[in-house]
This record gives sequence, C-alpha cells and structure tokens, in this order.
Amino acid sequence: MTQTTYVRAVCDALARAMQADERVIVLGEDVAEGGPYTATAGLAERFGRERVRNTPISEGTVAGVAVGAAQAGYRPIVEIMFIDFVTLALDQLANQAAKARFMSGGQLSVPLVMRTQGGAGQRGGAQHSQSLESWLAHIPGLKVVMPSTAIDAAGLMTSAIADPDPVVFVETKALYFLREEIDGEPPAVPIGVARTFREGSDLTIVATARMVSRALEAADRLAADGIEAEVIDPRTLVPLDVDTITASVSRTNHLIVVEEAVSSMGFGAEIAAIVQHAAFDDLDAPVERVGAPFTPVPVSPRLEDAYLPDADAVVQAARRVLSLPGAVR
Amino acid sequence: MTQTTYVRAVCDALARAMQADERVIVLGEDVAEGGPYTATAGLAERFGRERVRNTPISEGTVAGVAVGAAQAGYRPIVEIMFIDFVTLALDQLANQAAKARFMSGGQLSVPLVMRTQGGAGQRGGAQHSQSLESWLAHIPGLKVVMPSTAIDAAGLMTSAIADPDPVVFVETKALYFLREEIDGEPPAVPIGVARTFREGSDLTIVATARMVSRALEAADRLAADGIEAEVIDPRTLVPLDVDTITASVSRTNHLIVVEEAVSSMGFGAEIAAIVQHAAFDDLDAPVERVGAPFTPVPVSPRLEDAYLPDADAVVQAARRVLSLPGAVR
Amino acid sequence: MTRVDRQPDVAAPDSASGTAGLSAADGLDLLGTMWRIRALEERVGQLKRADEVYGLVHLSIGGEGVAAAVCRQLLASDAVYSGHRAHGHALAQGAPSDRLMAELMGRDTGLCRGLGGSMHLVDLEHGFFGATGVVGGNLPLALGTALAAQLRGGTDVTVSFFGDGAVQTGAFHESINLATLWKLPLVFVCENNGMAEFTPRSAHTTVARVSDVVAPYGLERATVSGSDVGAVWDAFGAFKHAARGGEGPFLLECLTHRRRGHYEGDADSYREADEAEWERQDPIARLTERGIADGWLTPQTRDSLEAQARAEIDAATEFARRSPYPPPELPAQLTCAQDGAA
Amino acid sequence: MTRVDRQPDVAAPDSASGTAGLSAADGLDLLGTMWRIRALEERVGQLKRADEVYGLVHLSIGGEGVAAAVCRQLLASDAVYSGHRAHGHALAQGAPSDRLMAELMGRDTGLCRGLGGSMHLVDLEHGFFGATGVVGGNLPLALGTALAAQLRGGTDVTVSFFGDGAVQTGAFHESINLATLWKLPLVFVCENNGMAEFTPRSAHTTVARVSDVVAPYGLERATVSGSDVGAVWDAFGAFKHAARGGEGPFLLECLTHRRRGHYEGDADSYREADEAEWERQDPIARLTERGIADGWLTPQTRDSLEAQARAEIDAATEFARRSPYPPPELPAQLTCAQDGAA
Ligand SMILES: Cc1ncc(C[n+]2csc(CCOP(=O)(O)OP(=O)(O)O)c2C)c(N)n1
Ligand SMILES: Cc1ncc(C[n+]2csc(CCOP(=O)(O)OP(=O)(O)O)c2C)c(N)n1
Ligand SMILES: [Mg+2]
Ligand SMILES: [Mg+2]
Repeated sequence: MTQTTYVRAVCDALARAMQADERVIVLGEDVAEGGPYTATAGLAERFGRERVRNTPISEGTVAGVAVGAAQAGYRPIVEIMFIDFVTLALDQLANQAAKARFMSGGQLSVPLVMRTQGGAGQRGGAQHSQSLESWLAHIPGLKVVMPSTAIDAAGLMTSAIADPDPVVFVETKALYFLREEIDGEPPAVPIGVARTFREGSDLTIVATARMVSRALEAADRLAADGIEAEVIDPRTLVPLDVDTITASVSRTNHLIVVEEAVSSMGFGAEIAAIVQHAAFDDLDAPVERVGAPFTPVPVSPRLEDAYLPDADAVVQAARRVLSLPGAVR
Repeated sequence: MTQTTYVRAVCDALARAMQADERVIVLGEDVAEGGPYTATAGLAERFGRERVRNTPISEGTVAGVAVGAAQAGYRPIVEIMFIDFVTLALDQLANQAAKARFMSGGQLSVPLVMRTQGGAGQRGGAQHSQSLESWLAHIPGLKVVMPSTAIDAAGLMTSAIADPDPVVFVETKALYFLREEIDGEPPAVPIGVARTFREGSDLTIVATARMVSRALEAADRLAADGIEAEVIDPRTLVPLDVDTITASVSRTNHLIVVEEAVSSMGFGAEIAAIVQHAAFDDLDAPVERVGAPFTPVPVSPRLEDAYLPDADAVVQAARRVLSLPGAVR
Repeated sequence: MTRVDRQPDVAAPDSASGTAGLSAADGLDLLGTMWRIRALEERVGQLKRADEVYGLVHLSIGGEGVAAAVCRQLLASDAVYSGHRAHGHALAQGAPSDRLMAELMGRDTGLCRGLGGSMHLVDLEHGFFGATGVVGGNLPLALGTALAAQLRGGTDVTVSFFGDGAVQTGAFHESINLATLWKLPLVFVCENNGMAEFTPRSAHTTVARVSDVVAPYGLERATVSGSDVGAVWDAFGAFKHAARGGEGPFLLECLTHRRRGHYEGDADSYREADEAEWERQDPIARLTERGIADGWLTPQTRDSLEAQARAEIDAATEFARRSPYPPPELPAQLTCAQDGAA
Repeated sequence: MTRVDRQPDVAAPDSASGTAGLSAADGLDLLGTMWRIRALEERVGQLKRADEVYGLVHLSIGGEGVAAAVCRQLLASDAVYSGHRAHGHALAQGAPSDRLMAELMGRDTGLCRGLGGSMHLVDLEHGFFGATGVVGGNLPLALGTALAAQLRGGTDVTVSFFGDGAVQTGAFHESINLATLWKLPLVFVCENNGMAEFTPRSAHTTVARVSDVVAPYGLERATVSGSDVGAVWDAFGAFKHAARGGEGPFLLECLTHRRRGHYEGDADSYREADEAEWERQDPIARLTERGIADGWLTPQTRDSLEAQARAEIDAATEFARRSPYPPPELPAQLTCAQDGAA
C-alpha cells in the first residue's frame, strides 16, 4: 500500500499514458510548471516541453488545437484551469469536438481529453467555484467523467485517454489533496460503470464527486438509527450506468440524488427523471434532490459553507423520503 | 384583428420599446440590415444607426458590451444570430451578466435582453439547429423566456426589456413566419406565468416553443379517442410557473413533457424532477419525456424530420402514460 | 465519375507575382479546376432553388481562383480546413464531385453520408479535414493538425481558409498568436471579399487589409488579387514551400468578390451589384485571356474544359439523385465510436 | 474612516514624459495614494496568511504607481474596470479602505456585502464598476460603459485595467477592434509585468510590447515605465483629456514588476527574484527621490504619509474585524432584483 492523493493520482495516470503512448500530449496554461494544483507537476521534466506545452490564456483556441491534433491522430489532453472558464471553450467542445465524428459521417475521430476542475469550498468566489458538469451532459458526442476518489480518478483517466471520442474529465479541487491508500498501479476503470461505495437496503443515495464522502457520512449517521443506505457514485455522467441505479432502487424503493451543482438543471434532475420513469412502481416516495441553492456561489466563508450541501442535508432528505419523524420539509 | 407573424411581433415589440424608452438600443450582427430573419427590419431606418448597431462577428465581446451598457443604465438588446453561437457568449452571460448584481452586493444591475433563436427543421445542420435553452436555466441570475406564439413573443419581449435583470429570449426559427391574428397592441406578458392552451382532465402535456402546436395537434387526435389533454406552455423556463403545472397534474394525474432539445439534461428533466417530487401522490404513471434523441441534428431531410419530436410521438407517449392498448414502449 | 488526380508537389517559384511560376500544364489544370467549381456552384444554386439541395448554401462563384491555386498545390497528406463557403475548397482539394453533390443532397453516398451538409463537408482521404458553419470555428483546429505535423516531423502543411468576417473573431487572434509562438507549418488563407453577410468590411473594422491586422506578429504575409490566379499560385507556392521546410506560419490574403448573395435565397438588396467590375475580375475570364495571350490555351480547349466540367457535374447530379437517403439508424451509430476504436 | 476626496480633473500636460505635468500637490497626493495601496496590500498579505482574508488573493505591490497615476485623474462619474489584481485600482479610485478591507474579509459591511471578495470588488459610488476573476472578462464591459457615455454625450471616460496575460485572449482583440470601430471614449491601461501566473511573456506571445500588438488598429498608444509615476500621469493625462473631448480609444501600456508571487501562497519558485532591480524600480522610492530632489517632499512628510497610510489600514482592519458576517438569506436576495426595479 502506498499513499497518494487525488491530484497525484491524476498526474501519475497522465505520466503512465505519456510513457506508454507517444501520441499523448498535454496542453494548457502553465501545465509545464505543474499548474496551480500540481496536477501536471513533473511531466515537462520527464517528457519534455514539446509534449507538455504551456499555452497563452486562450481557452477557446487551445481547446480547438486539441481538436485538430486529435483529428490528426494525436491524443491531446487539454486543461481548462477552472470549469468556470469552460464557458470560453464551449464552442470548440460542443460545436467542433462533439460533432466532428457525426458531421463527417464517421471519418473524423476526436480522441481528446479535456481536464478541468470544479466545485466550491475554497473561497474562490462566484467565478472560480461553479459546478457546470450538467451542461456537458447535454451535448451528444461528449463523454463526461467525474471521479470522487484517487483510485477512480487514475483508472478513469486511463480509460478517458484511450477513448476514441472526446471526454471531459471533471476533477474536484476540494478533493485534490485528500490522502488515499492505493495498492500498486490503479486498474483502468471503464467509462460508464457506477461504483457502489456502500450497500444498504433502505434507501439509495446517488452522489457525485465531493458529495460521495458526504453521502457516506450521512449513511453512517443513518445507520446509527438503523437505516441502511446504499451509496452509489455514477463516476461517469455520460454514459450513465442507469442499470446499477435502478437495480438498487428496485431493492431500496427510495432515492436521493446529491450533487454540488445548483439543483435546477443539475445532473440530479436527469437522474430523477430517469428513475421516476424506469422505476416508477418501485418508488415509495419521490426522488429527493440535494444540491446547491439557485444563487451564485458566495465567497464569504459562512455563506459558502452554508451554500454547500452537507451530510446533514442528506440525512434530512433521507428522513423525508422515508417519512421518518422529525423530517424537515 | 390584424395578421402578424412571430418574427414581426418580436420586431414590433422592439420598436415599441425603442419608441418608449431612449435607453433601449439594439446590437448584433447585421441588425441594422434587419438580420437574416427580418427580426430587426426597419428599426435602423426608424431609430437610427446609433441605436441599432451592426457589430463585427465577435459574439463574446458584443455580449459583454451589452453587459457594460446595461450596467451604465442603458437597456441593450443584443442578438446572437443562432443559439448555437451562444457558446461564444456564455462566459459573458454566465460569468459576468448573471453574477454582477450578486457579486457587487446589489450595486450593479444588468437589464439586458439577449435575443437568440434555436431549433431545427430547416436543414441547417448540426451547428445551426440546436436547442440549448436548458444550459441557460442552470445559471442563477439569468431569466429564460421561450415563447411559442406571436402574441406571447410580443408580450414577453415587453416584459423582458423592462426587467431589471438579464433575460435570455429564446425564439424559434421554425415559428418565425407562421401567421397569427392579433387584436391591437399585444399586452405585456409577465415573466414566470405559464399559459394553458387547452384544458383537459385526463392528461397534462407541458410543451415549449414549436412543440406547443405539436402537442395541440396530439391533443386533438387524442380527443378523437375521448382523451382530453391539458396543454400548458410554461413560456418562461426561469422563473418556472411550477404551480400551474402541478395544479394541472393534481387534476389529470398524468404528465408528458415535450421539448425539441435532446432529452438528456433537457428542460423536461427539470420539470419531471420537480413534478414527481411535488405531485408524487397525484401521479398515476411516470412522467414521460418526449424530446430529441441523443445525437447531433442531422441535415439530411428525412433524418432531420425523424429527429424532431412530432405529434405522433406525443400521442404515443400519451398512450403509454395512460396505459392504453397499442402503446409502444 | 473519376476522381481527380492530385497535382504533384511543385517547387516554389522565385517570383511571387504574375504567372511567373505557372506552366502551361498548371494553367490548364487551374482553368479546368475553376470550371469544375463554377459548374458545381451554378448547379448547386439551381438545385437549391429546386429544393433538391438543402439548408444554408453559400456559393463561391467569383472566388474559384483561390481554391484552385491553393489546393492544387497541396497533397492528400496535407490538411485543409475551411468555413461555410467551402464547396470549391473541397472540390479543388480532391473531393469527388459525385460524393460532394450527394452530400449536398443529403444522400447516404455523400462524403459525410448526409450527416454534414453544405457547411460541414469533410473528405479525409484527400486531406480535406473540413468545413464548419461557425465563423472562425475551424481556425484553431488548423493549428492542431499543424502541431501534429510539427511533432511528427516531415513536410506536411496545413491550410486554413476563412473569410474577412472571421478576422474579427477572438479565435482569429488567439490562433495567429499561438501559431506564431509555436512556429507552426500552417498557411492562413483569407478570402477577403469585403463583405460579411449583408455588411461591408467597413462595418466590421477600421483595418481594411487582413495582412495588416496580423503585422505585429511578424509572420510573413502577402495580399494578392484573388482574381489573378497566377498571383495566388505564386504567393501561396512560396509560403507552402517554406512551410514544407518547417517554417511558418504564413498569411495569404486574397482579395475576391462575392458574386452571389450571402447565401442562396438572399435577395442581396443591401448592395449595388457591380456586374461589369465583377466580370472584369472574373478569375476564369482573366486566366483564359492570359492563356490565350501566352499561347497555352486555344478557344477550343477552353470550351472543352468548360464542357467537361459541366458534364462531370451533370453526372454528379445524376449520381446523387440516384443515391439513397441514409438509413434512420445512422445518427445514433455515428454520434460516438461504436467499436471503441479511434 | 474618511473617504478620500477625488482629485479635481486636471488639464492634460503638453509633455507626455517625465513629471512635467506633475505639480507638488499632485506629487504628494500620488505618493500618499501609493502608500495607502502599499499599506493595504502588505496588510492583506499578512491577513491572508493568518486566514483572515479569504480566497485567491493577488497583490499589486510594485505596481502602485499605475493605479495612483491613472485613478487620481478620474472622477466618480467615470467608469473603471479591472481584473483579478484590483485592490489598488479600487482604492485609488476612491473606494473606502474600511469597506474594501471588510469585503476582503467577507463581511456584511464590505463593498459587496461579502458576496464579491478579492477578485470582484465593486464600488459604484466612485465609478469603480469592478473587478473580475476571468482574465479578459471585463474588457468588453468597458466598451459598454464607454458606449453609454458616447450615446449620452458629455465627458465621461472609461478606463479598463488588465494584465499582459489578457492580451492573448480573444476578448482583447475583439474589444480593441470594436472600440476603434466605434471610436469609444475609453483608455485601455495594460499593466505589463511580464508574467502571467508562473510563465513569462515569452511563453505567451512573440510580441513583447502590448502597444505593438494593437498597432494595426491605428489607435493612439504609448508605453511607459509603470515605475515612473510622472510618466504614467502625463501619458494617461493626455489620453484622458482627449477622451473627455470625445476621442478614443487609447492604449497605455505600463511596464511594471510583480514583486510577489502570482497569488498569496504561491511559492514563486519558477523565477529568480531580482530584489535589487525591483527595489530600484519601486514606484514609491522613485517618486520619493524625485520629490526630495525637486524640493516638494521632505523626509518628514514622506514618513508621515507612510504612517498615515498604515494608520488608515490599521483602522480599516479593525473596522472589518468588528463587522458582522452577512446574513444567511443574502445570497437568495441578491441573485435577482427583489422589487422588480433596476
Ligand atoms: C460565430 C458565428 N457568428 C455568426 C454566424 C453567421 N454568419 C454566417 S456567415 C457570416 C459572415 C461571414 O463573413 P466572411 O467570414 O467574410 O465570409 P464570406 O461569407 O464573406 O465568405 C455570418 C455572420 C456564424 N455562422 N458563426
Ligand atoms: C479566462 C481565465 N483563464 C485563466 C485564468 C487563471 N489565471 C488567473 S490570473 C492569470 C494570469 C494573468 O496574467 P496577467 O493578465 O498578466 O495579470 P497579472 O497576474 O500578471 O497581473 C491566469 C492564467 C483566469 N482567471 N481566467
Ligand atoms: Mg467576406
Ligand atoms: Mg502579467
């Protein structure tokens, strides 16, 4: 067993891919310096500045360079430093990368990975704290990956780089420096397979990214009251492992979806819409969504802490779906 | 009664607002020439090229100019010619316009209207046919309006221009030239109030934009079989008139949501998630979503026609939710 | 329908103006290519009016010389990107007219199996990486293929076609900056027709010449008349030759005329047609004149080039008309790779 | 805490270099302003390390001269935009230090009631329309207030501060192009510190001088040393004067030094600190020297300016510490207008 962190696991996975395949290149602002979070630290020293390329602050064009290089047979990994700035690259992502295979009748492939990171909790303010992954899930032709642990980050990165289509890899800044034990080289994790972190028969909690640990904390607290929650991390939003979720709900008959994004048009809406349809007769209560309120992210510490969904919110939601006494509506 | 069209109604509403308020200005590519759809035809002649301003092909910056002018007290109406290119303006829309009031602690207002148009059906291909309104509904601070008729387009435009916050006004190209009778000057339509186009007791159909007429067509066909559908157009996605929808469902016990966008992460997901929660006990069947398949929009005519949800799809969905014989799953 | 053979790569001429570098064979080839584009575009216009060609259709009549003089100096191993007005570029780069026409008519035999259409032509086999409907949208992609070429080594070049309207997009500047920073083997080819949709260049910028816009970046650049095919040939030839040697980027601005409305169906009422001037600037007429003056062209050959081109397009049209529409399951099959292999 | 009175508008000097246009009163005012910024920034650095100031914090130590020389020539009726390194601009433009500090400390008494933070300062009362955390994000907004001023008539100008890193964004070029096309009364002020985060300008572009980048657009422009407050004063004064008369836009490039890491907490290990050179280029030291040489400054006055500034910031810090955090309902209240009125 060795100790790693989420960001270290990402970096190591990049290094392994670069080692294994010359076509893998890394592009982004200050990536050859390691970036502000060390996600690419050491890659330039090891693989050279030809393959690990600093770029100007030109998110749109740099994303497009990755599309072109991918079309020419390279496997570019392009970093958008904060998901908030994916706004500047969305034209390239949605109109070029996602549609190239389709519009060319299958002639073009765009095997790129766009790495970015989102989420709040670091007093970054409204423009450096968003969770915009659900936008990406609305674009046919993109895959969207959002790991919650170091080992999944590593394993999914390996698969994302190998994928023939554009994959947006959404990391979470608040997870970057959490320690995790791993045993040898993390195995590839297939895109589109959920992970069940905890089994339980009373209630299913689907949570993404940072919310997984909060869901697990809630599950522990619920267990103290004799309620066994199953906690599932979809790990990839597109394609979504619907089967694992609906199979769980068919056993537990209750579902909570927990995400850090604002609930309105968040990914929880899609899961709720799918599950109420696919498992209508199994559900004993409405699907509860736990997410951020419909405001920008405040920077003042108490407000930001209150803004983020926490274990308490999950416990409350559980009490509501299970109609337990003391549930707050 | 006079005859108008959707695009004419928009243009007339712009003219009335410009006449009434000097602060209203219009910006966008070729707007002083009327634009490709005549949505701004005649405005430059009437109000001058100072107030009706052609711009270069610089969507991001032009959107930002509107933000700044709005902050300085003007009421800019900025056109993004196709919603597909809102990708290029999203940074300004999501990171600047939507957050300015909030981040300034209430000091700044951004009373701008971004006009754009979306939807398929004109063989425009994958980059000129998208329905991306659900992205906009995920951004706290933005209002999102999407009228389905000329009279609503006019009335909502009046309200959008008067609104103190940024409003994205999503028109539908396929509706532009449909004729409609109106009686005098269309009254202002408040933002956030749904319109019930047809009453019915067996089933609620919520539909947006071009899908409203298809839902009505489906309702007529269902009526021939003795099924009475209520057809509701939310008209504004944000804020959403949840009450009108849930009140209807509490009477009909069945809901179909029809939109032109791809279903996955489309606005129908949000409505389904809300209604299954708010009206869980009222629902006798799962909420059905009718939308486009998860592919880019094909340009070949038969494929594009098949891609778009039609009255048939709505009828089929109705038969499914009502568990009628012959329903196709 | 025979595919057009690609021109063998030619050495760059010494002179960068006139037709100094243009041999008789080159002249005939270019004239033939221009006629093929003209015949295609005229037919596409007719078919659009007859509702046999679909969607937003932008023709390049009057600008054939640029497509011909640039693409006929390229190889299938090069990479070419274009924008919304791309039929001529695709054809000159080697896309077969039958499959091109079939694409415009939404057929399964089309270059993109009917999923792309007029603004999204791709023919990878001939290095035509493709068109885009987003103005400026493909500029960054061209840097990507050029970067790939640079990393791989070798002599492949990328050409990026765009209009003067695209010069005011942020993507243009970001792309020029990054291409010069990375010294990419890339030739930016701007077709400056002085119009973007319904407005003249003066409504878009104070800088009339695109080659002036990029001056600070220190890249080599030239402005030539797009009506003077020889001038385009020479100027592009020099840039391409240097780019094959690993230099770059370069910018070539070609001054052209848009003889049709912005798109087919556009009433074009916002400007005065200057038919006489356009006629005078017609690249086909000008090269024809030159060929006859220089003795490498006879009126008979001229006529047969046109006739051949029109016959080819007739055949292409028939091919497309006979072709089936794509099967309904195609969109779902081509949204992502099915077999997991790139 | 007293608000700093705004400087009455001064006529532009004839000379655009040296301290020709700088009176003794101006010199003292600028020195005092720079000390206020220095004292603020040093304290913010300390408070950040003590976790009393939150988030991503970018200090302007070494660049105070630009903020002072530009904003002290502006009025509250003008409009100023800035980027992520904005404390100095806000303070020099008239934002009260107590409410500014309270904002950095997330308090309800903050300029933005604790909803903005370091990268999103706004003080509308003093014409500080605000900072942004998106590099290049505010450039287009400055065109908007300038357009409003132009439409309204009158003499208001807009100033847009940004770093050299922003010059490579598409927004910069789109903004320069449109501002020149519309002749907006706007002064672009680039603080070129030669770094963007962890990389030097040479990693971002081949064009060293920002004033060279915009040359094709034909706007008037100048590059001055940001360490030479008099030079900034004069150059900006001339541009501002012309902009008040309805001319524009202008671009002023100020060469500065970033004496701290990119953000507080940045180890700054990617470059060699050149403390001796930075000391030599310190705008406060240089203006002090000049003031003493020219006779308008005594060592005592210098000391008291610093002491006053530090006392002000002490008081501001105490004010902020004493202030409550914002109420929990605030975010929901300020996402949209509550009363429907703009
Ligand atoms: C990003 C974007 N904005 C707007 C449009 C609409 N549009 C299509 S072509 C065009 C004008 C392009 O002018 P230019 O680049 O000069 O090419 P030309 O049509 O003259 O060949 C515009 C504005 C678009 N397709 N993409
Ligand atoms: C659009 C965008 N991309 C990336 C970042 C991350 N970032 C913050 S500051 C910065 C460098 C800015 O450099 P410059 O404009 O020169 O300003 P300086 O920090 O030197 O004052 C970067 C890349 C950002 N905030 N916004
Ligand atoms: Mg043009
Ligand atoms: Mg800098």
